[in-house]
Amino acid sequence: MYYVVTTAILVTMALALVRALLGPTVYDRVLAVNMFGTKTVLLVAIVAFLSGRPDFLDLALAYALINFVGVLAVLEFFRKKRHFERRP
Amino acid sequence: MIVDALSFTMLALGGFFVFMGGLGALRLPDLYTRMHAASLTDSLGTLLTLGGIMLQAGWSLATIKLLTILFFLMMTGPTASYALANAALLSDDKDAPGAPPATGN
Amino acid sequence: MVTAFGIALLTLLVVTAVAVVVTPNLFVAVMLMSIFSLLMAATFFILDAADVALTEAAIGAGMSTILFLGALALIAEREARGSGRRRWLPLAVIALTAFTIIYATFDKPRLGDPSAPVHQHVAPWYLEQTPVLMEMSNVVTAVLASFRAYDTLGEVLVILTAGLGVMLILANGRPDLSRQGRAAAATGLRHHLIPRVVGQLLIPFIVLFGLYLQFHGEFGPGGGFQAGAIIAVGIVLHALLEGEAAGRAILPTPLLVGMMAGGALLYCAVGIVGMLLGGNFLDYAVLSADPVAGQQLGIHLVEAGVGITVTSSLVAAFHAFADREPAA
Amino acid sequence: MKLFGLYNYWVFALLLMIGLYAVIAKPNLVKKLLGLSIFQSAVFLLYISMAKVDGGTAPIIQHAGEPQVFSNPLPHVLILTAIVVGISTIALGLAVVVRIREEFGTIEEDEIQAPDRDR
Repeated sequence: MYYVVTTAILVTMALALVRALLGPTVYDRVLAVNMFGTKTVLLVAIVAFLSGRPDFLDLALAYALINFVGVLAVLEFFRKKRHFERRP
Repeated sequence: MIVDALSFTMLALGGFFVFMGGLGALRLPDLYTRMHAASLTDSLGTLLTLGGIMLQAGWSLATIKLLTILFFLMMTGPTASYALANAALLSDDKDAPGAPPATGN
Repeated sequence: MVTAFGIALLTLLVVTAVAVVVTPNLFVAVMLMSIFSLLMAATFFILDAADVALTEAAIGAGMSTILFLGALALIAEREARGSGRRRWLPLAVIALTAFTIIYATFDKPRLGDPSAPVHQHVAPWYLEQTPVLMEMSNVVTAVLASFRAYDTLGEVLVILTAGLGVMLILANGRPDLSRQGRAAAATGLRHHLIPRVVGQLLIPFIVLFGLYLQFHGEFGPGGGFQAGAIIAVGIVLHALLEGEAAGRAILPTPLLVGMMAGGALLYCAVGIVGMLLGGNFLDYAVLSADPVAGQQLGIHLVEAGVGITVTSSLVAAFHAFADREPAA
Repeated sequence: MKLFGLYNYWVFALLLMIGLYAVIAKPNLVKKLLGLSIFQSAVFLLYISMAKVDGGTAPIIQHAGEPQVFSNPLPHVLILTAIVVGISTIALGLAVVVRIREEFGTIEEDEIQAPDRDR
């Protein structure tokens, strides 16, 4: 069953990657990156559990915490760009 | 035995929702429908998958770590989706299809 | 089966890398690069490198994206089209080189071969001696901070130099911010209420997790490099949410520079104290009456130095980009 | 799976060359830096692949005295530090690119060199 879930996650990663490549808007790509992050957390959690080393769940925890900051950095980037585009 | 069956059901459903989310994010016609598919299934798939693993792990440090991961993902995932949708809506980017015209904001 | 997952991840990795190079929009390239880094970390994890995967997670998914976006906000984000240069020469060069390298791989031992020459040299000794000499379970931390401490000292000095370089190039002699620039630095993401509240809630957990990695590094995956990167992300998150000015206020520049130098100095000082006590440079066994306790003490101090320098250098690099406005 | 025993090294070769292509053929300086990161990651992949041992696990000893197979810790140490050094050097490169943009108004290599060529 673990293998089925892992395969589903990998296929989803591939689909999200296709969405990131196709675009068309920048928001689609950020969405794909965000999805990718969540799927990586799940993948790492399952593989950590499968390999019998649950102490490696720390890694998934690191992702769960860090992934969000990337999205905020993107927001700040958009904000800064808009802010200075209105410059006379 | 019952726990095994329950956890496998949860894992299977989790895998299914994760896959549906990916399919939705790829196939749906515009940004907002895609976002809706991706963010909802993200939360549900995560909940079910991590829940399935938790049932397998039983009461141990692993379960507590998994609960923490789940807590953070449940908190940040919807927030990230909200922030993204908000940014897309407020942007006067004409290439965001289906975006209503930005009103003075 | 796990091998098959690894192969799938590697294939996605190649596709992403091609897309990064081909796409004309630099923002898209940076987004794809962060996907690339997530894939890379998952690959490292499947290849049994937990510590490396943790570092790649903290650096690739967090800091690298933040720094690239910080720089892109100051420069144009589209590549100029049709620069009219001939493409066939570089393509021919890389095709030939790729063919040569792939041809050479047929002489390599296959993946995971236990009799490969790499595994015959010093690694078995490290694995055998770490529990005896240091009574630590994470061999990676032991090798990093004790057996190969010279090497790590060099790396810390490189990070210090790079951090100082970024500060000198960007922050020194910076033209004063315009009124608009000051307004941009003061607000940050304050107007995004929900992300702000959730982000503020997250900061203590990120820093706490970083400290956990710092001090738990000898028993599980972790250590100064990973901890430094994660704590830096926490501090940067505060600056993103509350505006650059508020972010700078919690770690003023003099303190930041002091931390950068202080971490590296702490590392050197541990080595010199060892010399004064009659050992070799960076030999920790003499730091305490009991050699094992001495080793553990030395590793703790050195890892703390690494963590301080990495945190402050990354935060300083972020501030250097964020505290600037795009050229007109 | 024997057939795929060298797949990691092939991916290493491909990634290395994709990165190199960006560095030598793309005129955009940020693109060059992205190519450099791909190039670096390829080298990381090579080292970590070499460290893998069949049936092994990450080199963190669980129960002392129990015989267990571990992957090679040495490449992990080298790459762990190299990742952090890599991001510091990329940051330095980005700082130089930002300064170039401010002085020359462009980050395309051929436009930067154009004034020199005319002389």
